Amino acid sequence: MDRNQITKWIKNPKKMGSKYSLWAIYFCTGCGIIEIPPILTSRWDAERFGIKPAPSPRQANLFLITGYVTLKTLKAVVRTYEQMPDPKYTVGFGSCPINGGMYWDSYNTIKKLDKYIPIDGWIAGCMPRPESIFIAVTHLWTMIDKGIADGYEKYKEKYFYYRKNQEKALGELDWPPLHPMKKKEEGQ
Amino acid sequence: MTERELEMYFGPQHMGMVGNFGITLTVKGDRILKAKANPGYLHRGFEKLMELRTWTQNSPLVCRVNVMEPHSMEMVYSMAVEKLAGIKVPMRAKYIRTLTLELSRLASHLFGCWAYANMLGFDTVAQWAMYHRDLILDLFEDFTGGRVYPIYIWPGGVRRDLPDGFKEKALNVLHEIRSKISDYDATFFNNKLFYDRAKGIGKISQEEAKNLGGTGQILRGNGVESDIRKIEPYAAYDKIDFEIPTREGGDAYSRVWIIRDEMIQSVHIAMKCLEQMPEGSVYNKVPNPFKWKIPKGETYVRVESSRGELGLYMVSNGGDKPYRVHFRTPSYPHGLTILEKILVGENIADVGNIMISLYVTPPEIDR
Amino acid sequence: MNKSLKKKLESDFDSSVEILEKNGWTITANKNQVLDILRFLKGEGFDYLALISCVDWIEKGEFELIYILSSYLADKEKMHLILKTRIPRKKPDFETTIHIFENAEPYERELHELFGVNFNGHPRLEPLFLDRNYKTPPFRKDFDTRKYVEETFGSIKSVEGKK
Amino acid sequence: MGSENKSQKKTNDKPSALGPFKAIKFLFKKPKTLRYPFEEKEPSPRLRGFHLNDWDKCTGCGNCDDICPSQAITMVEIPEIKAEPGKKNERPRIDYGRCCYCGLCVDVCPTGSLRLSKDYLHIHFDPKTFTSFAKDEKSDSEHFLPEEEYSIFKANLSHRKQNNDGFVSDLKYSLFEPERVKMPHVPLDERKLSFIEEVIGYSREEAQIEAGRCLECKLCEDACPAHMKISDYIKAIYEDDAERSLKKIFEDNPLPSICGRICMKHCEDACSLSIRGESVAIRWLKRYTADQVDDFQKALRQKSAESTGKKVAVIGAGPGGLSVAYFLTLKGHKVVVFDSLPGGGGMMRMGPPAYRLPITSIDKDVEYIASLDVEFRFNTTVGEDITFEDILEGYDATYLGIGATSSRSTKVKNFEKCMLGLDFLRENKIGEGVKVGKETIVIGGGNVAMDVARESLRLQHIQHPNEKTVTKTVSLENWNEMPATEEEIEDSKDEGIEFNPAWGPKEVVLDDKGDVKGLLCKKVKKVFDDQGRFSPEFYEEKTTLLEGDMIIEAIGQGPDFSFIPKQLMDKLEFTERRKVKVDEGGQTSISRVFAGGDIVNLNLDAVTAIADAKTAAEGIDKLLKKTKR
Repeated sequence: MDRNQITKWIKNPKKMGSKYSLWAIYFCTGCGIIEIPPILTSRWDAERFGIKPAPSPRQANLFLITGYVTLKTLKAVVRTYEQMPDPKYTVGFGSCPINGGMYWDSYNTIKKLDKYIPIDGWIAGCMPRPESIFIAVTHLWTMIDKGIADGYEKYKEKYFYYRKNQEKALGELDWPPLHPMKKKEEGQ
Repeated sequence: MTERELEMYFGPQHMGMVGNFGITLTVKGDRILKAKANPGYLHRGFEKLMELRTWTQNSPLVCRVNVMEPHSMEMVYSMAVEKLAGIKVPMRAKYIRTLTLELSRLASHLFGCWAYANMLGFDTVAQWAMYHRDLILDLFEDFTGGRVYPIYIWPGGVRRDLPDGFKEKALNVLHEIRSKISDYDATFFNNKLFYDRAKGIGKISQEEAKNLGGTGQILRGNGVESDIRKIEPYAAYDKIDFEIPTREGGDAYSRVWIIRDEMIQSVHIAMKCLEQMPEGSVYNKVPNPFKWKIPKGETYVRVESSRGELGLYMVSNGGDKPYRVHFRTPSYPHGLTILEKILVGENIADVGNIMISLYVTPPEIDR
Repeated sequence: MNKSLKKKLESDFDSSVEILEKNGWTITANKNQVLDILRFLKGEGFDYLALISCVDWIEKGEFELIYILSSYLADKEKMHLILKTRIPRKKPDFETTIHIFENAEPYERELHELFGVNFNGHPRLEPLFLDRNYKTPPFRKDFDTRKYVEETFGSIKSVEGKK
Repeated sequence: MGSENKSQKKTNDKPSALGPFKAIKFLFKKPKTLRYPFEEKEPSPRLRGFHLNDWDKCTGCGNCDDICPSQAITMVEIPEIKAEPGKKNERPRIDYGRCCYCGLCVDVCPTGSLRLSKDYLHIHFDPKTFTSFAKDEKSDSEHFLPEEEYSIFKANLSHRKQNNDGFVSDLKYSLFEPERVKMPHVPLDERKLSFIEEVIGYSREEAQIEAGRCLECKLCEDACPAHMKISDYIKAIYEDDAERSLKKIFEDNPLPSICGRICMKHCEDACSLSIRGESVAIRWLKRYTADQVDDFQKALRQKSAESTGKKVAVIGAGPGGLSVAYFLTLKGHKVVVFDSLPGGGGMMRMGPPAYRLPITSIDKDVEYIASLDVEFRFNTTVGEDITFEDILEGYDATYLGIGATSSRSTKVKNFEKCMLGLDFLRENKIGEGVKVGKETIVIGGGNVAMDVARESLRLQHIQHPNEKTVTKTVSLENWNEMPATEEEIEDSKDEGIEFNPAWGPKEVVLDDKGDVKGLLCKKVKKVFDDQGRFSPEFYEEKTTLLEGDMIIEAIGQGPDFSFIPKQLMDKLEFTERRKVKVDEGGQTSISRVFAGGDIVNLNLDAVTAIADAKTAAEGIDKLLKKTKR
């Protein structure tokens, strides 16, 4: 462990602790899920990067949203995202969450995922390959160091707009808001 | 302490659930009294989207219906279009289609082994299955260009010919998988724990299976030798002889054993395909994609996918886009009627076990 | 054997049978004869209902219900019959066929949800796939999905701009 | 389905608890894990990754934009690229938030410039970076790095590997049909002896298959001088609706039978299919529509609008004159057409020989225009039977569609012994025919020279059936500089015409009885100067003698303004290339006098004349609506 690694650990143990052991929540949201088992098992072995499937959102801090997100899944995705402890990172997987992908004209899938929950990284590909997930994880490490991967803080800060968008897409939500619903102006 | 009736969500986010699918169980203690399937998490309205795209634009869309096995979806779409438009397919393309379908059946069965072994805790077998499946995906990447989504079988034949040097590569992979089956037997299929865990679970009688529209492993698990590849041979299945494995039992144990036997048959068929592959062209050109109009008509074609009978009812109104498309996917009856009936009386721990032995994949149900 | 079946079908019920190809028949029948035909065919050995579908002929203002039957018996398993009947689009009501084919239950639920065809006598007609109700059921031809997408998702603003 | 299984041997279940321990043997084997960043799986040769597009080969036709099922490709204007016929300045931009990597765009790309690479790594926190112009290392070197500078960790859309082609287009599997439907021709030996029409024309099925090849990218419509709605009328042929197709043609071009046979087909040179295969046979399809509909009147049901009381005179019934008449009569103006020939068509009537453009097809178009109550006054030469001033007085506007009818002469020694090309063609077509010698020499390298040579070959076979006859052509230009279309040159070579390229005529040699014995020629050094202007230079001393008993000069034609009186002629302004100067409405410097066709443009062909006629007709209509008479 060279010098700056140790200083990093001392300065911010919480972030450094979670950085090298990103547990991915085991939730098959879309068609991309078929590329997750290969990376978890022996051929590609994501455990070399510290990625392990976590059974429940309470134990995960990486949320791989794989493929398109339908309206019903969006409800589950938002609830799962809100149940995950901070610091949590989300990665949009494939073309569909970026701008609608192949189902750009389907009435039941949402087009741009970052309108509803903050996304730290996007991976291109219609079914991105396993290698691109590993490169995404290395990018995530540097983003965590530099503090760019602050999706969960953005979520807390702009929760009012995220909540408004979720209600606009899903109608009346039956779970209470996670953070206080305050607009910037009212705050002052 | 009297046991109260509880309603429990075996919801979309659950370690025991493969795919995005919810079951609400009313449970008394550990016994399931009533199960209600809750699909729709992966509904993209495929048939609506296909009505807005021309015949050629649909082939990239159609293989995304079911992610576990895109090849049989493409096959059934190509067969329907070829039947409506009267297109002939060259013999070599038929052999390549059979080879692709068998490789995809093998990959899908290996995925089934991973899911099933993972469900029952046999992680070593899961690791092997995924590794062997990945070898097949490398083969797919070589000759179709896409690892998971091939977009390879399309109306008129196949999109590119096999690259040279592919035959030896494929035979090596097939030989390796064939030789490993004995290891799978030793550690998993003939394992006492698996026998206790799966014997008698998810039992369904032959009449019940027939009443509820079951096809594929469920029928073959009850000793009925039903396989579309033998009933209505398509591609080059009539030129290759193979057996259809069946077992008595009718429970999870026999269904998983059928998956194992079918893997051996698939390897055998794939090898035969590679040897008997004739020379020649692989693609009869279809008309110009912007102007191609298929005469008015309707058709129902069916294919034996790894899960059962995959059918496609297609209506063309003489236009350049399909007028109505409806996929008859095997997981639809398995996941909705049969699953709800079998779960009654089982205990909660076996819900995942039964669901995967029925080989239910949610994207096929919601389309 | 097939010839007699065809003659019987056309004589007993005023339905027209058209042989599409060797083992694919399309039977167009009157809408209130369908249940009897289904019972008759089940009796004849066609005990496997593959699919219930619905085609929306919007120009003629009709829904066309499609019942695709096949068989588990060795001799009849090669054949599949497509039974077609027309119901008006304005008031799309029809009888449920659950008492004849038990596995018709999810198909009818789906057609109810995506086309708006209500099957009287169906025990559980609540939604199957969609989690909201649409003014016009989405699979009908007059539901323009691209316009719907533009209205609902286009109007939702992205969050970066806001502070 | 099927009774009890027969052949399946009873596998007795013998589950054992000790079996799994056999798996210990894998403990001593090497792990199968691919340690990714250090060991790399070499991607397969056909992997479908991000796009590569060769911007020089790409014509911007937009086929990839139309075929994309998820509308991921948009065509974007690139100002630095110069648009020319057959090449737009738009290039595809790919949105990887939509793309499904299916490769349909690669299979439909006519030029094969678009292909998919083996790069697939692009990870970023800002979704806007997921759109990129498909370029390749030739057109964008700073995004494509050589092997040593490329690193996996920095790989993204602007940090890619060089020559990394993956999924490449292949003509055998392309979504378009590169080969053209074979057009049935009259066999070669029969063709040499007669004047029947050489190109037989498509049958219904052949026309539909050929029309089915059009990808509707509309590059041809920009290249066509008259901007005809080509993809629409081809689509109508594909849908077997000849009348709708005819209506679409008549919106811009009232002479389909003529243009269907002799047009210079700029559209087919611009067709995007012509780059890797043969272009769509647009001219032959237009001819198919014209031949398919016998009665234009019944098909088009056009009537001239109610009369506006204005009268317009058209001098010359060539393609330009006929079109002005057609467009103006539809607007209700009374049109009178003057022509010195006995029938309509002008240059078309006397120029192209019968095997290329039979008289019947010309008359079919002319009769239709006459049926829209346009008055034709044939055999009346302006300047003799009626003076130019009477026309200016009697009519509200006049249109000069006189074309270039007087052919130039080489003016070499005893040039008066030679015959002029246009006179030769006119005599054969509508006159009583010309006595041809056994060895004729044709001077010139353009289309008219080719027509003259091939016509003289046929006459030789007819007039001297079993003697040895030969036709030779002499042209200043070398093989590749010849102005004739290479289709004409090919046909002439097949029919046995001897070519002597790069030789200039020096002197006509006569024998003692004063008849033509041959042509003394000198070697050509250069034909065009560096600005591309015609100023030939010769090696005076290197000469050769071509025997021949008849010489025909076909080196070009010029306009004949003799009928215009002196004081008007001075008011008429000319451009520095000796062409009439017209404003954008087609009006010359003399008020109420319009002009178009060969006397105004540089490229002399029918469809340019028709295009000018359309602009002139609008100009005249605007002028006449303004002046209340």
